[in-house]
Amino acid sequence: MKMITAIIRESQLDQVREALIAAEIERITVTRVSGHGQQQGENIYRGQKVVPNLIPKTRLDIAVNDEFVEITCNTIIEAARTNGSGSVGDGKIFISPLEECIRIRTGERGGRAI
Amino acid sequence: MKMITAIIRESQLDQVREALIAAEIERITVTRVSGHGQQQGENIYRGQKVVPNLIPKTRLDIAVNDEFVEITCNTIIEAARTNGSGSVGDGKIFISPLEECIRIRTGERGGRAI
Amino acid sequence: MKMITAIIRESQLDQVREALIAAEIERITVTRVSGHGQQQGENIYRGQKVVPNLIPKTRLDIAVNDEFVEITCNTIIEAARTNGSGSVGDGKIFISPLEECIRIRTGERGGRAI
Amino acid sequence: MSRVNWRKIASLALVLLACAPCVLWAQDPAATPKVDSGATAWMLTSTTLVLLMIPGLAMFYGGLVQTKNVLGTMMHSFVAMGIIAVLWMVCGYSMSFGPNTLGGWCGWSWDYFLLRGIDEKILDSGIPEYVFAMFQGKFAIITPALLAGAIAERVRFRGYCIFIALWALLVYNPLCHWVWAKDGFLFKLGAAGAIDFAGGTVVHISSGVSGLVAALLLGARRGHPKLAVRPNNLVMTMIGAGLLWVGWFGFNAGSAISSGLDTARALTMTQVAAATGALTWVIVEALHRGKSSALGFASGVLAGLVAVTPAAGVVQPTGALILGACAAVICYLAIQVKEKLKYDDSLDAFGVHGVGGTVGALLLTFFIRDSWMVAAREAAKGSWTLLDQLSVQATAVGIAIAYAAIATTILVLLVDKVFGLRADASTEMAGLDYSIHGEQGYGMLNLS
Amino acid sequence: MSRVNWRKIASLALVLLACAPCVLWAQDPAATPKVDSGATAWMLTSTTLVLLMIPGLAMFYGGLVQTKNVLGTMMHSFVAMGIIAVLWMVCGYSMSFGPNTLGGWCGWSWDYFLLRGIDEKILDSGIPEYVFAMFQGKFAIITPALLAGAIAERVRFRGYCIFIALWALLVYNPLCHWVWAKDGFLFKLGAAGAIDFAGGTVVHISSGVSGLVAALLLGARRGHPKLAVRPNNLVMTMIGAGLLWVGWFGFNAGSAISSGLDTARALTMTQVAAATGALTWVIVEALHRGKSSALGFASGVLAGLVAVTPAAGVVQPTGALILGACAAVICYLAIQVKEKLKYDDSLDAFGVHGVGGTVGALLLTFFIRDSWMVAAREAAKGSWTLLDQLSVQATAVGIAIAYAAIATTILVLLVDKVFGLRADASTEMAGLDYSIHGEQGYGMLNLS
Amino acid sequence: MSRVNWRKIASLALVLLACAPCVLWAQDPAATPKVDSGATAWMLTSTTLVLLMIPGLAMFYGGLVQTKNVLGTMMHSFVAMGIIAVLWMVCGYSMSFGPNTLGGWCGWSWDYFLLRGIDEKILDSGIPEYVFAMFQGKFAIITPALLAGAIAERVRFRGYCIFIALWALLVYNPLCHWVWAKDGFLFKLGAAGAIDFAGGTVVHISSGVSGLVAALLLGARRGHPKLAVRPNNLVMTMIGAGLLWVGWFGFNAGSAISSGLDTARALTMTQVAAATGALTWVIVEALHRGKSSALGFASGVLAGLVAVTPAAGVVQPTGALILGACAAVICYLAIQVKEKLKYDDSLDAFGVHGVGGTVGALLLTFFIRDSWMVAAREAAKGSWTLLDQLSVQATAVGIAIAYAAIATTILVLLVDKVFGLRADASTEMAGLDYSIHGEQGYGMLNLS
Ligand SMILES: Nc1ncnc2c1ncn2[C@@H]1O[C@H](COP(=O)(O)OP(=O)(O)O)[C@@H](O)[C@H]1O
Ligand SMILES: Nc1ncnc2c1ncn2[C@@H]1O[C@H](COP(=O)(O)OP(=O)(O)O)[C@@H](O)[C@H]1O
Ligand SMILES: Nc1ncnc2c1ncn2[C@@H]1O[C@H](COP(=O)(O)OP(=O)(O)O)[C@@H](O)[C@H]1O
Repeated sequence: MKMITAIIRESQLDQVREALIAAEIERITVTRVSGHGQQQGENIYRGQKVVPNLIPKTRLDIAVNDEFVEITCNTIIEAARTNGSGSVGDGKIFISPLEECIRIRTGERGGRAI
Repeated sequence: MKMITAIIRESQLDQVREALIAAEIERITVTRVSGHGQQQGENIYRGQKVVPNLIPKTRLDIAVNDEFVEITCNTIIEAARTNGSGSVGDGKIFISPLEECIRIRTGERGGRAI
Repeated sequence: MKMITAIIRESQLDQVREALIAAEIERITVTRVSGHGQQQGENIYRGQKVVPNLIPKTRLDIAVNDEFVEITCNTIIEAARTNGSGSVGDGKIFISPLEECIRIRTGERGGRAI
Repeated sequence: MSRVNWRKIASLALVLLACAPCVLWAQDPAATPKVDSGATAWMLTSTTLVLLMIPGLAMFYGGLVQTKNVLGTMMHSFVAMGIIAVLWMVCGYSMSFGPNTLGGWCGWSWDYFLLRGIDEKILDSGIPEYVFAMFQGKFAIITPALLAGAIAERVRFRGYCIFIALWALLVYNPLCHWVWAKDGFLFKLGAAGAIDFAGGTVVHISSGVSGLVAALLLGARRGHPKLAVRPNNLVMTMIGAGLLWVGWFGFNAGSAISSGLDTARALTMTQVAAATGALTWVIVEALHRGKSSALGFASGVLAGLVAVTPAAGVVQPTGALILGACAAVICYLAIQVKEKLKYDDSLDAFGVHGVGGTVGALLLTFFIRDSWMVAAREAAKGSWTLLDQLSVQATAVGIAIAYAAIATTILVLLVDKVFGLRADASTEMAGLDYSIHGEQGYGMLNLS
Repeated sequence: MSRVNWRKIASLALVLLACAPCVLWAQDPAATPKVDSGATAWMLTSTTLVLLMIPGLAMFYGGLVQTKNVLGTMMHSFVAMGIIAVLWMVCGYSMSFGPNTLGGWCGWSWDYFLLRGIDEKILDSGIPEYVFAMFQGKFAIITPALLAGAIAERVRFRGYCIFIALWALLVYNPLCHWVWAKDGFLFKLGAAGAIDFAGGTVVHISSGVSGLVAALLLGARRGHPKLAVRPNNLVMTMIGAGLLWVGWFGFNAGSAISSGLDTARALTMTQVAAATGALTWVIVEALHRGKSSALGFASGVLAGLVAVTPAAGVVQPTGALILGACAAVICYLAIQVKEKLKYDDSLDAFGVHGVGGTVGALLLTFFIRDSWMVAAREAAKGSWTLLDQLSVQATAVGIAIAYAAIATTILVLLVDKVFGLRADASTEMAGLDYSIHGEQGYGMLNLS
Repeated sequence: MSRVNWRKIASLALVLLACAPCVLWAQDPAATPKVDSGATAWMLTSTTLVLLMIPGLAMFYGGLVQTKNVLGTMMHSFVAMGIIAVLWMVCGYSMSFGPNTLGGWCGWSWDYFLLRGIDEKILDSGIPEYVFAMFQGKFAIITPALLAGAIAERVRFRGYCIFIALWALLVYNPLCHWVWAKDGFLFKLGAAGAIDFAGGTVVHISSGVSGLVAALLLGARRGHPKLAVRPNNLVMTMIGAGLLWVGWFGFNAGSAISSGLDTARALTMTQVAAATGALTWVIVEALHRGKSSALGFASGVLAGLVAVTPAAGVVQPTGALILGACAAVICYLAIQVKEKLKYDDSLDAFGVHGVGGTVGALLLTFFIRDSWMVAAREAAKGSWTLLDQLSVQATAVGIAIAYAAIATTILVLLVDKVFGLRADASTEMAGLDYSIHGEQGYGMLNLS
């Protein structure tokens, strides 16, 4: 089991969600985060251009069984890319090991609980 | 050391916190998240039933030493279950490996720092 | 590759960010969280002292290549400590394994994508 | 001179004073009317209260949209305060309240152009014309702002600005002239004119219908209906509804252009209808869904207020009560129907204002104060039944709907073609706040 | 006729006009009074301002509860605008200001039923009765809304609606009749009646005491006291306090039912007491805790406003200053005591309104304007000392407390038994917003 | 007596009444003026509206700072309502409007001390002096609150309280006396005095300049300029701007101290200038940056309002239009320049109020109503050109700037040295809300 954590643009959330659902990956947890990378945001404040220190982003956490890792990542990559070829700020995907997953309701464990 | 990440209902937070404290697991970090799984939420909007795309949830992150994993999980499971037997939307627990833990104040590392 | 997760005081965020940038660790994701540990917060409510159940904290997530782990941790520790020697509530750093990192824009994987 | 005489004279003075304007008018039209400081005070207050409705509306609408569109949506209300207020001062007042021109399509008077000629003018009602002009100007501001609710979350700012400017000139001003100008043809329709005390047709029907048309022409939002309903701040929406209620007292009671019995009546009917509307909606929702929502309460308030707007001057408390209740029920049904029809009236501008305004304008006929009907009969020199008046009301409503629908169709197509009104997909996804205004509504949500 | 005479007559007219109502009254009770457009304007404004207090209160209370209860708490204020406003129009005004019935327990007049009989009525003060009825109606609305603060975060909506409806009918209306109706027995108590200018007993003591009783009967919130204090939006609470201050000018100055010297006095005392109360609280908190909180400032404002409410008509600036300061200190202490007693008056409705109202109603005695005491002495045909008046005040306060406490006890038990007033554990845990209204207050908080 | 006579007399009474104050004055100064209930009603309303500006300002400023400073920043506005209101009642009114003392540096009258001597007083304008005192008091409150914007996010609460108290006593009261007291030397400057209808110099220039000075002396915020701009709630800022606009109607139209033509004029010019200012800013920003921000709209509103404040009584609509537009452009430029100069006027108190006030005070000269100039010429017994008046305006502005700058320098240094005004680094990092007030503005943001 893996935990797939993706940091994407807020604007792509709906699109990514739809793509994932289409790929039958329904279960997900999302968090409002801010981030900094290569992208430079830009706001207007009384006629001045202001470069925010951190840019609003959305974090997705998806626990999947190993066989679903690739499809999940590819789906996210496709749906999260902007301007077709992708543009700075589209974000990252982090994959980390997941040792156990428990469904609170039933107490089921492991792959079945995902 | 493990990192225990639980996604529970917002309504259960107080109860889970109390249970954990009773089990002497005091240290915790919680985050406001939204999620989607099998549960279907339902809001009223001008007389219409609206099924939200994502449902507000609470995320708990608890770093524990290996011997505490079981008790922590069981405590959460018990306290997070609703309607006794548990109901759809009660949430999940994810357990992932934790390689190091550092207490910023003292610089202590490993189990003692948890 | 490691995922470094630090829970620090909200008040230290700017300082930590500046220190990290000085150490050329620019990429980061931050989240608004609440936590409980040894620290006791204290608010005033109509003349009463109120001890909040959970204290506002800031979570940093930084994915780094192994060689950067130490410098990142040390930088955070130094910048996140308060009152010089550090005081209760300064927070924790958690280091967990990271198996893969993908840059959505380019599809690059592994260390280069971090 | 004996004490007796003194008293007689004095109390006569009182009598005359109380009804100064009319009396003076009756006596000698020549004399310039004197300022009635009380009436002026209330009209100044009313003007202020109607101004308060703009932030109120911005809050009400702003809270109902997605987080990423909150500022953009509020700006739809606010920018109207800028654009329309200036237009009104330049030519709007003249087009609305000047004497008939272009065969009565609108009015015009160079005295009113740039408000140049009214610096000294006092109206017969004893208030300076400036106040009347400003009070009316607020109505011109709020109408397009109401309309905006129907096309929220999917229009470009520049296009929107141009659209409401044109809409104010070509739709609002003429309608306003027809209904409220002394020589407007709807004002003179039938025995005593079509009844539109404070803007049922001019404000609510026109904005509601135009909103619906615009919504249909511009098409639905991305993800409608599945992802459409994600209110970012119902708390703010409730506060906005509260401010709207407060401001509506100026809107309706101010429309009496006086500070006396008529004013008191208008305020009372407004209060009764708003409360009944809210209560009714809460009950209907509870029966229908088992839960009463806060937004439902707010929607009921608006339904009641909208419906009593044309009626506040002629109905009595019981009438207002029934009007408020009916409006709430009918608007509630209208919104349920919308679900079926699947068109995207984002914030139910039509469902509440279009429908509620129509309900009020027609239904009021059955609760008209007798004294009014008597006067109407006299004016009609003979019989004047409720049905006669109903047909007058229906005519006015019909004309308002038809005109607003047609004119808006042309304007929307034109503006969208020439300047671009509909926001493109990427703008919509990124949200109006960031992509159009370069801002974020709630900075507090994200650490920075 | 010589210039001289003219001038004499004219200025006489002025004199008469200035004090038209009384004079007319003195002269011939028969004559229907003329409308005083100025007084009417201010009363219309005051009515609007008191209406503004409802959203203000909703914000003040709404910001103090947990995030999950914000809409539910605001609805406690808003729904009162629906329920009580309708009840008031139907029978509340009649029960409150009609002539004595049931041996003076309340009033009644079929003319007031459904406000049928006042369509033409002008009061001696020169304002249409409609305005007076609406102005008073706002007081009836806000009182149960204030009460709600004591039982916030733990009542069911339906039960609450039924409770406040009954409470308004059986507690507020009678009390209002006793204190403010011409033939109310507290109005006639002693030489010149119990002094309650704008509602110290009727509004604040009654709501505060009833709130305390209800809180005790319904029991504390889950997790009280440990988890009780989690204000979701103190920013909104501050704004609400600001709107309350603003609205209170209508509340107090409007209670002069005129637009003249008395009105000016009431407004001034209100301003002075509010400011002093706020400043005092800030200082006290700084001395006691080393920090002055924003909520403390807001609470001081309320304490001052509440205390001056019964007094605004009779005290002078220095009196208002002292009143405000004392109220802040005593309310502050009362709330500290509450900590000890461990009862759960969620938002300190009793601590601020019950206590503050009592402080004001009693303390005002020592700062009464001499002219008032002189008049009282005349009325009493002989001596009338401060102590005499103090005992009158104490009697009124005592009766209000006793009646409110007993009646509320019965109502709470009844409603809770029959309809269910206290929310069950799961509802409380899930929060009122979601489980009762099917909504979320701040959608922006969660991505969706 | 024949009907004819009666009518003559009566209508004469009307005439006299309409212009009661002046007439009375002309006739016999001895007679105590009668209350004009209409004028009183509007002045009561205006007082309330200006009070509304304080929460409005708190929202406007509060939304622009970092999340951790929102309550602290709002408290800067609110606490002024406590401190200054009390000071004003104690001695402020006396220092401002009492007869010259200390060679005209300020005024003083023991009658005004604690407002003891005006309990019965009616002004010639027919309003009770209490109302005038309270209305003026609101100006004294808002001025330091405006100033606070320049030093937001970096001052200690206690020091701030002491500072504004001293500033009100030593800067505001004298300035107010010079400009508005009958015997103030700026009031009498030139032919008909320096024109400052509602506070261009007294309120806006004084607060703007003092703010700039304080900002320079206290130094910039941590992380300025890089991390300085992180508005936590632009939504609230927009609502605040809306309330400020609403309140400004009381601020300007109330300054006519009447309810008639002058009042109507002031309100109209205010509306026109605000709208034009907003529209201009939106356009300028669009041209300059390709995007129009919501904050830009709000800033334009303020620029227009500030500029028309001194002018509302003397200019006509077209003048107001130009004034509003120029103010927006110049303030916009001023803020761009600030970027270069790198000083930290946190919320542009100087950029908007200092600059806008100056623009208004000088520019108004070119749009003065002819009637005013005619009167001035008569007063000057001979010629009085625009340039003459311009020099008078310039003198007044110069004096206000110089005095405010010098006095504020002394006060800031003094207070910072003695009580500590600048917050230390750790306080600034932790945020004012938590470290100074022990609170969190938006509890909803964090689960607890
Ligand atoms: N090494 C990292 N650790 C944590 N978060 C990161 C890291 N790199 C990128 N992110 C997150 O991804 C977001 C997008 O990254 P950015 O560099 O701006 O775009 P791109 O990856 O396309 O160059 C950042 O705002 C940040 O939140
Ligand atoms: N595979 C998953 N990855 C990430 N989050 C998940 C996953 N499965 C469930 N969740 C989280 O747990 C919450 C509850 O899950 P849900 O399926 O609704 O309840 P249950 O587990 O009882 O069927 C979801 O809203 C989501 O936030
Ligand atoms: N074992 C843990 N698991 C998760 N979060 C923790 C843990 N220990 C500490 N934290 C987080 O770190 C924050 C600071 O910890 P605290 O114990 O208060 O300070 P210190 O580590 O200096 O004693 C807590 O508020 C909590 O958010």
